[in-house]
Amino acid sequence: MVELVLIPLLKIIVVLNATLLGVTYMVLLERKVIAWAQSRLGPMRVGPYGVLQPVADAMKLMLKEDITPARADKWVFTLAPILSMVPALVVYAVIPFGDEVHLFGRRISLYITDINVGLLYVVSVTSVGVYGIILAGYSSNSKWPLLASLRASAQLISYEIAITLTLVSVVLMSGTLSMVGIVTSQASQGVWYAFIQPMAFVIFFIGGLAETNRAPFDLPEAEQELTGGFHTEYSGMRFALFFLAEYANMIVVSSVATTLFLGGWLRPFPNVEFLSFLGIVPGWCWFLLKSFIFLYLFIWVRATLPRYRYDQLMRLGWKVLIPLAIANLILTAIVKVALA
Amino acid sequence: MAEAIAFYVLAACILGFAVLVVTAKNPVHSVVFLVLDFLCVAALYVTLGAEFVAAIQVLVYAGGIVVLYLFVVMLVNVKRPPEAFRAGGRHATLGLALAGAVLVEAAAIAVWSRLSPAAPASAAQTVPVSGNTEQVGWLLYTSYLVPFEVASMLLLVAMVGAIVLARKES
Amino acid sequence: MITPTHYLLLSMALFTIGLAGVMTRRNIIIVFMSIELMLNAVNINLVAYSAQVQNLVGQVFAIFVMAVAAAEAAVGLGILLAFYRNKETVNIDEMNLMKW
Amino acid sequence: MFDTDELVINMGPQHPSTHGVLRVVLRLDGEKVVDADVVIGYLHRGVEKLSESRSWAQIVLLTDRLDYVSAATSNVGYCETVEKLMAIEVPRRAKYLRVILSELQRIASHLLWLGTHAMDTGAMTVFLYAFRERELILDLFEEYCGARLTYNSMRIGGLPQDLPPSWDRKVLEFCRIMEGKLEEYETLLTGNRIWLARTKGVGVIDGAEALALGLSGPPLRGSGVRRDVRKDEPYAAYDEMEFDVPLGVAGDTFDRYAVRMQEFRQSIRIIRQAMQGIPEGPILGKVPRLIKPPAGEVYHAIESPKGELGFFIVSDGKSTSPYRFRVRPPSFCNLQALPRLVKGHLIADVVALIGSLDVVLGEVDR
Repeated sequence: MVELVLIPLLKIIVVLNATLLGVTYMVLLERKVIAWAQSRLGPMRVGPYGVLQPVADAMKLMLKEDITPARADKWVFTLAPILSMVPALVVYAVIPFGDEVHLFGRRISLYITDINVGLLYVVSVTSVGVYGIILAGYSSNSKWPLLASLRASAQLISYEIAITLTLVSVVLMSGTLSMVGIVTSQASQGVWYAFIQPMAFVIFFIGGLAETNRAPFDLPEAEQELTGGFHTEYSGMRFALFFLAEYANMIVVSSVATTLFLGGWLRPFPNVEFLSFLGIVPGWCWFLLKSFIFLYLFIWVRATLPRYRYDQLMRLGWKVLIPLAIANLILTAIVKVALA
Repeated sequence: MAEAIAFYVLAACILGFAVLVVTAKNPVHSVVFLVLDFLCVAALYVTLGAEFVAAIQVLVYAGGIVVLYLFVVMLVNVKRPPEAFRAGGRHATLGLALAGAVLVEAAAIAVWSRLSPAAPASAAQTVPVSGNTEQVGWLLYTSYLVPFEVASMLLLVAMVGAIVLARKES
Repeated sequence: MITPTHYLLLSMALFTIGLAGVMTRRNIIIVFMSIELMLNAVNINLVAYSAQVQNLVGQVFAIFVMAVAAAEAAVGLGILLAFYRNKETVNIDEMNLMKW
Repeated sequence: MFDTDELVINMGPQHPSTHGVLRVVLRLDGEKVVDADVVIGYLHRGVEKLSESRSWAQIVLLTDRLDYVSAATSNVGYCETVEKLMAIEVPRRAKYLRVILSELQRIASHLLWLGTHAMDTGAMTVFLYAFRERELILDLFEEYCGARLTYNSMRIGGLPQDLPPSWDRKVLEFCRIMEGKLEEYETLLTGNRIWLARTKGVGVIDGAEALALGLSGPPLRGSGVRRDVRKDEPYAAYDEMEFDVPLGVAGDTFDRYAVRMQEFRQSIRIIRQAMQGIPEGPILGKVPRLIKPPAGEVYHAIESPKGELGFFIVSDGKSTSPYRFRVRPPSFCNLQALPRLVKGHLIADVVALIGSLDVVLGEVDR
């Protein structure tokens, strides 16, 4: 009973809480990093160096009046934020944060579950996240959110293709769809897939930016164009859910990138003997560090680049990334067969 | 026990959402119920040990096809208010009667022709790999390669056809 | 104990609901969606029996059904859009001309 | 998907990137703009009519509120117009100071334009960088006249006060800092592929059409028309300054951007020359205690950061306020090119184009 129910339940609780905490502090980190990039200080008022700012933000959002626009489709309007939040959280079920650890005399694996179709699960669940955005745009009964949700869905669907194709080439290398299996195969092959699949890695990163609606692909919520995008009409907790979902998705993308391309919880150069002192650092620390690097990149890009235009975004997705991903996939297959 | 609970809960959800899909006044609500329905079906597949089909169900149906429906519904809805569900017309009575007849017929067949339990397992093809995904993949790329290729051709044709149809004539 | 008959009954019920939708609704998009429900009923059968007889062919066929459903949805909705552009209606009763 | 019908959408008056209270009614075909209708007047305060019941000296502070991000140039324009009407000789030192203040103001105004223009296209960092430097200019102005936005820094016949001590050193220091920062902006934008993609070939307008639409300032020069009031009809001490008039070639958003980026450098050049050659002497000419210009009418234009800012004033020679007061605001005239520019472009280009025209609604609506 303990093995079957209690431990998974505890894991779920820990992961969910860690995620939500991580998401709120991700917001603070973003504000701080962007502020430093722009020679500002960022939040400084709540707590020392503003470390309690997320708490204040959460309080504000929770206590704020929850407004439903007149003639909005109330039912769908309430459902939409939930539909975008749930997939973002459910994905964490298969993300391996680390190897096994010994805790209270038990061997506990640092992932909620390791399923046979792990990677496929990630792709499918995230593909459902688009509903939240489309339905939010539709149900707000307002033109700007509608335009934004159209943009968003076109963008998400287009870049999903490129991302999935890069994932296929990773699967070709690992021979398994299981997230844990992908990490262990990187250990056994002794190389992170970022080095043997650099093209896939880059495409995944760009696609990840687009999938999470981050700059320079933040068209669906481009404040300057669409007055806030699909969540223009949202306020209070429902807005907070969209907000959390976006940042949770960022963490998902960086976790998946870490797992697939940067060896998950493995230390750098997992098979080089004289670097084995790096093994002192526990695996989950490596995982967090690598994910953090990704998140930092996300923020850095946002502070640097202007925004693409809708047609340019589509052109980049369909005419550059997808053909490149397909070429990379074919090349990987050929090389793999030739080597076998 | 757990299996039975899972089955009954999922079956109830599937049928309930299906009824809502058919009866919802607003087509957008129909689409939302359809998504939920398909997610429940995917969960049912998981309980049947068909993880790959479940994942494909979510990816293709819930994440792909229904998005297309949602687009079209939104396009149509934006321009005019949703029409109410008109039950009780001549069509509806006839249709419900027909559907009921089919249900009765199928149920009769099902009940009277109890399947002989478990066709011999030896009928299964021996597949040199383990794991649901690998097995399905193996079958798709060996015994069912031709149908698989035909299906991909079909998808290609459908894609071209859809683009041609939906394109605005200029 | 859940037997294939349970799955069979579930899929029948789902199929019937889909059929009722096809027969009673006049909005062609909902008719399409009802057809999807019917296809899903078929898939449940395929997968349930595949699990019962320990033969994966059923799952393979379920995948083919999904491919066909995707093709159907794409072309069907394409036709619908083209029709809607010309006639400004999605009522299936008004779609009674082969040519206009 | 939504291409079966046109979508009419209101951009503004409450919209983050219409720079105030501009309202643009867009007719969209999908994301493409079929037609645009500019609705103005949300910020109308009746400055022109109000001026007709204020004394001549009081009007200076009304001109602050025309182009509120470039108050000093409006002040110069008005004062010079009245001086022209009254034939007042302005001391040479005052002329030099006017040039310095105008060019500082031009840099400040262009910085605001750069920041908001970049922000509209999503480059948020440039915005804060630009405001960081603008802050330095505002500090300079604050030290000079005590105000940071509405300076009221000119008087008919000259200036209200001389330079504060060590102000000149600070200005030169600012010029030095500014040159380095310009490199920074250009690193972030000019060579950036996304920026180029967003600006090149967007909103192209050729010189003849730009003239026909009455454009002036950087939008006109971006189309390759050599027209700069500072060169063509020199006022203040511009005839003694040496500077180039940067010109564009294609007349697209990028050229308008490039022209303004060059103007930063030219302004710095002018400030340096003026600081070097500034003569000693009085700062206020001989002006009667009660300003009462002779009957007559006058038009005088200056080159404000936005374009040709003209004042047309009629005096009846009897009263102590103008009989008729009319402003030719560059933003207003430039704005009328917007519908022509946005046609056929996407929504995202609309905000980029509003940004590239650099309109200030205080001046458009007056």
